[in-house]
Amino acid sequence: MSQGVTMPPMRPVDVAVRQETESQTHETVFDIQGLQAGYGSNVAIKGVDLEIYRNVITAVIGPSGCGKSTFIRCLNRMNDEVPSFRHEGTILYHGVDLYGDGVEPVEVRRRIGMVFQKANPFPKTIYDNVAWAPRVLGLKKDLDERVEKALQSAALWDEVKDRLKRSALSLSGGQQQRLCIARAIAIEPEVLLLDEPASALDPIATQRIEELMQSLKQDYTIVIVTHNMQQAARVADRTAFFSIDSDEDGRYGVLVEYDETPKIFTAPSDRRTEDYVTGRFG
Amino acid sequence: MSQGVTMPPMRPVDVAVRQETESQTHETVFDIQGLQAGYGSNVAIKGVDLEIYRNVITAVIGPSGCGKSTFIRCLNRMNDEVPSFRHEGTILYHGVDLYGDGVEPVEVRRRIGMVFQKANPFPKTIYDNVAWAPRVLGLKKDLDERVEKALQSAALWDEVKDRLKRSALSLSGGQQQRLCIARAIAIEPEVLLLDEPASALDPIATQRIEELMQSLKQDYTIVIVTHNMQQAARVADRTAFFSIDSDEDGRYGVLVEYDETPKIFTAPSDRRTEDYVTGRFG
Amino acid sequence: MNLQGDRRLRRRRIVNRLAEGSATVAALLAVLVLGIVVWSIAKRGAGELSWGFLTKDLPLFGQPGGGIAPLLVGSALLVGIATAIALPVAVLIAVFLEEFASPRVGAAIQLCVDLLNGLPSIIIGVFVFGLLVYGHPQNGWAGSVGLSIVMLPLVTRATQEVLRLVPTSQREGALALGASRWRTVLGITLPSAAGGILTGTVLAVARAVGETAPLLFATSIFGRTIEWNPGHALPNLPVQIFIWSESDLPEDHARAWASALVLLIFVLVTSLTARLVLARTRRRMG
Amino acid sequence: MLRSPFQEELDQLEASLQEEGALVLRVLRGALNALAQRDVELADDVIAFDDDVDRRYLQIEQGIEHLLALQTPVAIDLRLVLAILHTNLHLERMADYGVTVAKLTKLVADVEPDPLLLQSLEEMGERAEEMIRVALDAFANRDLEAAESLVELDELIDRSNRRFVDRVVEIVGEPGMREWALRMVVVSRTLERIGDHAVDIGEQVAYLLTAEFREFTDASHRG
Amino acid sequence: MLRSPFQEELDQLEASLQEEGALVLRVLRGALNALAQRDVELADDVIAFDDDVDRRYLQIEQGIEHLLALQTPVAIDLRLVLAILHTNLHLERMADYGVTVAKLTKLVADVEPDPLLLQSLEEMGERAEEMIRVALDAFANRDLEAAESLVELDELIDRSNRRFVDRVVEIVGEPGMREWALRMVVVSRTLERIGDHAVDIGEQVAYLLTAEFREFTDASHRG
Amino acid sequence: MSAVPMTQELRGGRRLRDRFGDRLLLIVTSAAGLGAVVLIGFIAYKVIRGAHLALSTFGLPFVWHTAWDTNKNVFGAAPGLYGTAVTSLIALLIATPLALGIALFLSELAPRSLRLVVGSLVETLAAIPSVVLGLWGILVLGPFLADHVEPWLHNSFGFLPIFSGTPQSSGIFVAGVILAIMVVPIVASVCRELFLSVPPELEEGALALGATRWEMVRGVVLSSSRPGIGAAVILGLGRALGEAIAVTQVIGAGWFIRSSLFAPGDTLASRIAGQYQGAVSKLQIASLFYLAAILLVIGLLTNLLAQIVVKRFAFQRTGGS
Ligand SMILES: Nc1ncnc2c1ncn2[C@@H]1O[C@H](COP(=O)(O)OP(=O)(O)OP(=O)(O)O)[C@@H](O)[C@H]1O
Ligand SMILES: Nc1ncnc2c1ncn2[C@@H]1O[C@H](COP(=O)(O)OP(=O)(O)OP(=O)(O)O)[C@@H](O)[C@H]1O
Ligand SMILES: [Mg+2]
Ligand SMILES: [Mg+2]
Ligand SMILES: O=P([O-])([O-])[O-]
Repeated sequence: MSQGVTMPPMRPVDVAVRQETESQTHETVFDIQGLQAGYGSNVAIKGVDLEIYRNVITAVIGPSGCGKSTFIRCLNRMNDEVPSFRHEGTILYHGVDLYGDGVEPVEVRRRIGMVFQKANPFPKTIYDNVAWAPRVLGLKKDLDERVEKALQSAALWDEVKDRLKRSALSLSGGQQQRLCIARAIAIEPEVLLLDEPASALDPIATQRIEELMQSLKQDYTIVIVTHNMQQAARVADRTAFFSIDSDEDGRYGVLVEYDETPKIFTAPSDRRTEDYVTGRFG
Repeated sequence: MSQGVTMPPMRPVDVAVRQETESQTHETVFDIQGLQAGYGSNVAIKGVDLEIYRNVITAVIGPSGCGKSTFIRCLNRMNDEVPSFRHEGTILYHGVDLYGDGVEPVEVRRRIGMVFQKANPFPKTIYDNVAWAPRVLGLKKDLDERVEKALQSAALWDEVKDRLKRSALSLSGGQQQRLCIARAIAIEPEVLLLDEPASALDPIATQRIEELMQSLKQDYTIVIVTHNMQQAARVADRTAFFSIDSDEDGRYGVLVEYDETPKIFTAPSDRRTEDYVTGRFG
Repeated sequence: MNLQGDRRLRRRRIVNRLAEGSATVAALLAVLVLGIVVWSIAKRGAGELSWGFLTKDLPLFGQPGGGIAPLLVGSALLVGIATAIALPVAVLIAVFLEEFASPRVGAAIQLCVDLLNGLPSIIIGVFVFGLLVYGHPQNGWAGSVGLSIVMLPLVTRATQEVLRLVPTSQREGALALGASRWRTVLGITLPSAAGGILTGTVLAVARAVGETAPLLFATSIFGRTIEWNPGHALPNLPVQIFIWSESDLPEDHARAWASALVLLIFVLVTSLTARLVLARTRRRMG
Repeated sequence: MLRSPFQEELDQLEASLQEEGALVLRVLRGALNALAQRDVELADDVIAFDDDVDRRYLQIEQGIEHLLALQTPVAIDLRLVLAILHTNLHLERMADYGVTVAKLTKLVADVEPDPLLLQSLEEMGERAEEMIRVALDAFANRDLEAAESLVELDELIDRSNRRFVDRVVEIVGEPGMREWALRMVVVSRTLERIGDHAVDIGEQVAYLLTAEFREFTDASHRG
Repeated sequence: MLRSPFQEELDQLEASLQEEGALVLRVLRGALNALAQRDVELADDVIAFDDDVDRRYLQIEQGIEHLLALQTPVAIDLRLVLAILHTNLHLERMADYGVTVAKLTKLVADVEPDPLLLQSLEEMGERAEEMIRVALDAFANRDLEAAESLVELDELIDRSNRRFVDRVVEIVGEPGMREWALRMVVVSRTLERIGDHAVDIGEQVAYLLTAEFREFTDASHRG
Repeated sequence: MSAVPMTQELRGGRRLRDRFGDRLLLIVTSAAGLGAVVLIGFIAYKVIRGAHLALSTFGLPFVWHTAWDTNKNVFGAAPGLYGTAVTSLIALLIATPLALGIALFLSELAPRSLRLVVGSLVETLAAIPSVVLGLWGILVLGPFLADHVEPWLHNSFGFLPIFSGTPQSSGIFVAGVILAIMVVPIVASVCRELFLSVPPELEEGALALGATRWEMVRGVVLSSSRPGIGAAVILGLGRALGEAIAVTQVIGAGWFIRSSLFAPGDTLASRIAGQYQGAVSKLQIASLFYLAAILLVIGLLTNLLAQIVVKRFAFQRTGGS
């Protein structure tokens, strides 16, 4: 009977906010249980339990020295390079124990790429920087294409395509960092670990790296350590907050809270997280 | 006739927002006119006109390479140390031309202290770090008191008073930076120039430096260069935004906008400022 | 506002001037000494130099004329062999120290390398004598071994220095790409260091070619003709200059000056260019 | 240049706001039709439909909270966020007014209305709709002039409202009409308030564009 | 530990909000007294006084804008800023309602009021005042229970309002009272709205404390 | 991009080559490293072994005996030790202030363009072969000193025993000056590196406090590199102690202890070098080995000392506290 206007069942309102990562729909990439790690007799992190999901950007934040770098470097066994490094607990990578018998750190690192705080291009040409690892790993087929694709994924191709034979050191800081990302991508890893990738860059270069991360998220699982809380807020889907605790083992980092980023920055469950993100500390 | 309630003239509502610096009530410390500076034949900044006020925190922001450091280092003639440095225009410091005849850079620097991006404590004891400059300058009377006062002003006294004879290098990064501030304060300068004083520090140390700046504002005129826009927003009363321009002289920095900080961050007048602070660039 | 400073500041400025002046004078003095040395050698040696001097055999004792061709050949052989021995070993030691050694072991080996570096070369001479000459005739091999001991720590240190200039971050970068250790060392670290190793070697050669003491007991009694066989004592420039300088004969002095000039030119040219190249490399690598 | 995720979120939020505006218009039209036709069923639909508006409202609120917590907007971006926040509130309020009208409609559904008064309510309703549209368009187009024009439109509604009350005073004597008339006074005032809220949206547009907040007219000295 | 400048600004802002609340209470009391005593002068005072509230409102708004632009609050701080923002809006609206009452008072100042109705308006007014106080205290004390109790208080006002309208329907026949009665319907509704706004403030308190926004009751299904 | 990983592959397989390569490289390089240790030990062993005969004949008193008589077959090291000590001392006294001045000039004062040139020239001074410098010393420097400098010293300070005696163109004093010339560039270049390694931030920090350049140098550069300067001087000392050829050429050879610096003499090294052809008896050769052994011990000790100083220095710089 109502004429003029009818009220059709409304279509579900599509949400205007960041699409929440529904972790249940995302495969678990790393399953970390009871991780304790340290150097010599010092404990750097203790009792860390964490799952990292596929195609999700996970940020790790926390005060200096809380073991963020130690943690992320456990994930691709970079810490094996430190002679005094010790660890306990398990890190399952797609169900396989990363530190299990017979697991080759070299292979682990190929699958789990890493980018460091300070851009570290090799003193070679731009092309060779990207092509070196594929060559070493025997991925020599269609090398040019591979290089181009990696540079394109790293949003660097347009800027360097005319000077691939120039030294990588002639690039600006931000470009160098993107080159390092391209280099990591070129061997098709599954995960990208970034340890403060933008902390040495100015805001413009930082923004480009952040945009790049967003676009890489389609294909990679990304873990980023950052000092800059706003950066974590801007780019990450999930955020892990580490803090420093102490007992008879000395001072060490613990995982305080791990949740969707919006949750961490609007309504963290733990008081310490709240104190940290709001800037009230000890 | 109205009974029950009367409506007395309301007392002026005291403003709940940051007290705006009323520049007209603040004395001008630096009066910079037509400043152009560069290295060799390269121009780094051009046509900068600016007044810096007393007991006000002035922030300088802008993209990398826009000449922020060059600018701030003109203010205490630190650039004299760079052989290829050239400049034009005048910088009046309390009415005296800083680059005028007979002006001693050494004297200028005593009056205008500077703190750098990387904490640079001398490899001496904590005490000697602070006492060194007073000794050199012949301010040997009541040296202990002077050192204590400087450390106190730099909010470091409580943390180091029991280990004044320990090496300054044993301090943490944030403490070292505060020590450098104490060192600068110990010779009672009139102005403090800070070139990205917190960019190498973690959030907690950064916050302490920012709090320190707030308390130093009572006694000093502070100019801070920062990459971190939010830092400028948090601490500065006035903000100068430099941007990069280019013409036949090459690429150089120009002063785009200079205003109260809230103005810069809520309603900048210049489109370039708005694009920069909101993160839309190039 | 007085920015011109007070009396005190004026005094401080005078002290400053004085100190700066003395340092400058010291530097000038060093340059002056070098100039005098080079100039006096050039002045006295240039007259004797000729094509014949470079190509003839050594003079008969007490006779005029003659040349230094055997010395040039012998020195070249000695240094060439020494380089062939020292270079690979030195690079390997440096790689071990910089890439593999644990801090303890590294410190011990580093100490040995430093001690070798500080070892008086006469001791090396005595050692080589005791090891390879005593009871045998003098021979070129022994001389080369002596020189190689001189060169070893030099090349090692130079190599270490450039290896250190290769940032850890680059090794980490390579490892993080899934490259193995040896790939990283051969593919990233050593190539970056190659230039530096080369210049370091050249510097070591320049040093070795003038070394006298290690040769003194090993290859100082030689004939006056060109000798190609390192099994025999090899004529060489430094020992011959030493002998001539101890002589009382003016013509021997003249020969000594001329030979010294030849040696000096070689040493200065090689070491100066190597140093310039090295300075450039260093600046480039940060 | 690529739009950053932040820009996209902001755009989405604004689009969502416009959609909310469309929903509000539907609520209001529904309420007005129900009133004119004494259609209780439609009135119920309107009341139920408001839940959708509320949901949208909450989503926008939450979107704003996330944006503020995660993206630290400043300058024009911050003003946009704040303008969206306020507009969102106003729109939600308008929808509530639509519900109020629908509820009042239900209360007097069995009374034969006064056709003249009804006519003037319909006119006020149309004016209110017009104002909502103008306000939303002014927002979308960043049109300061359009936003400022809302003040005049509001004048018209205010005047209608005053006339309406005068007319009601005349007819309220008729016993059959008493309750109807009293309810309609509230409806009229409600429509007038919708106009006020539209003006407030206009003020937000002006704030967004000029960075200065000023009330177009002093609300407390209005109607 | 030292309070950071940011914390201080936030505290100041909250204090300012409480002061605004006190001002609103004064406006409301003034309006109710003017109504009861038909005191046109007092009504004018109330109307003028609203400007002070508006100024305070604008200052808080601006303070919030600065805080958001300069201090990037997150988590509890952000919620506090947003709660202040919303509460500020509600308080300003309440003051406007006070003005509305004052204006209506002036329109019917020459009519002898119905004492019973007047009495019940006074009661509603007191309830509204009570609710404002509860809401402000709940905010100040971060008292979730008190905030939730506002729903029940609001029920009472709503009921009074309904009864009031029924009563008005009865007396509106008297010609002398017609206009007065019509105006008073609006006053009653206005007081009821003040209650609603107090509930909304309570919701903000709950949001601040629980980090979850939920409406205590669905506004559109209210009164 | 690759799908879910095949867990097998994480466990290597095709990486045999990598593992073998890593092993091989490690073995080869560590063997070389070990070689350095063995070499030092072997040198010490060989030298002491060679001195065996003299050791058993003379024992420790060899060190303070002064004779060197090939006919009677009695040998002692004292004059050589004395000569070594005095020539080295003279060298350091002259060289240290000069070297510091040069290093400061090169690292702090000279304009950038001049730094490279002057720096290279100073290092070139170090590159001059000692035999060439010795030649110059005996034929140019010696006569010059004997004609101009020594008479002046004698006339002004002749009341001091060390400046008594007649000026000569070869002798301890000339040897000391030649050694100084050899040591200056070494100490200067180590000190320059040291000064350059003082972070520019520190220097800027001092200047920003209103210090003059010299105050900055004294307060920051010199003070923070003091132990390093010590180590550099010790390194120079090591060079002076062990230098054989140039000293042999200019010292004039004389196995005795004279108070005058103008007198000829010998150092340990110059005696070894000087006797390279004339050694007649096994005992004489063994005695020369004995001298070498003493020199080796002194050399090792100074080097070790320098190492220790440097260690402490590094510790202080990084602020271990
Ligand atoms: N290679 C190492 N050897 C010994 N200790 C180490 C090493 N690396 C880190 N540590 C110690 O482990 C702890 C954690 O360090 P880590 O670098 O992981 O912290 P972080 O959170 O990354 O700090 P930052 O934010 O400063 O990078 C610190 O106490 C640090 O001193
Ligand atoms: N000592 C110098 N010699 C030559 N050019 C210089 C020197 N210092 C700076 N420049 C040049 O001057 C310009 C401005 O540099 P400046 O360091 O002042 O910029 P900035 O804004 O401080 O940058 P950043 O944010 O990276 O610190 C740049 O192009 C830079 O390359
Ligand atoms: Mg780290
Ligand atoms: Mg800078
Ligand atoms: O519901 P209001 O906006 O009129 O208070």
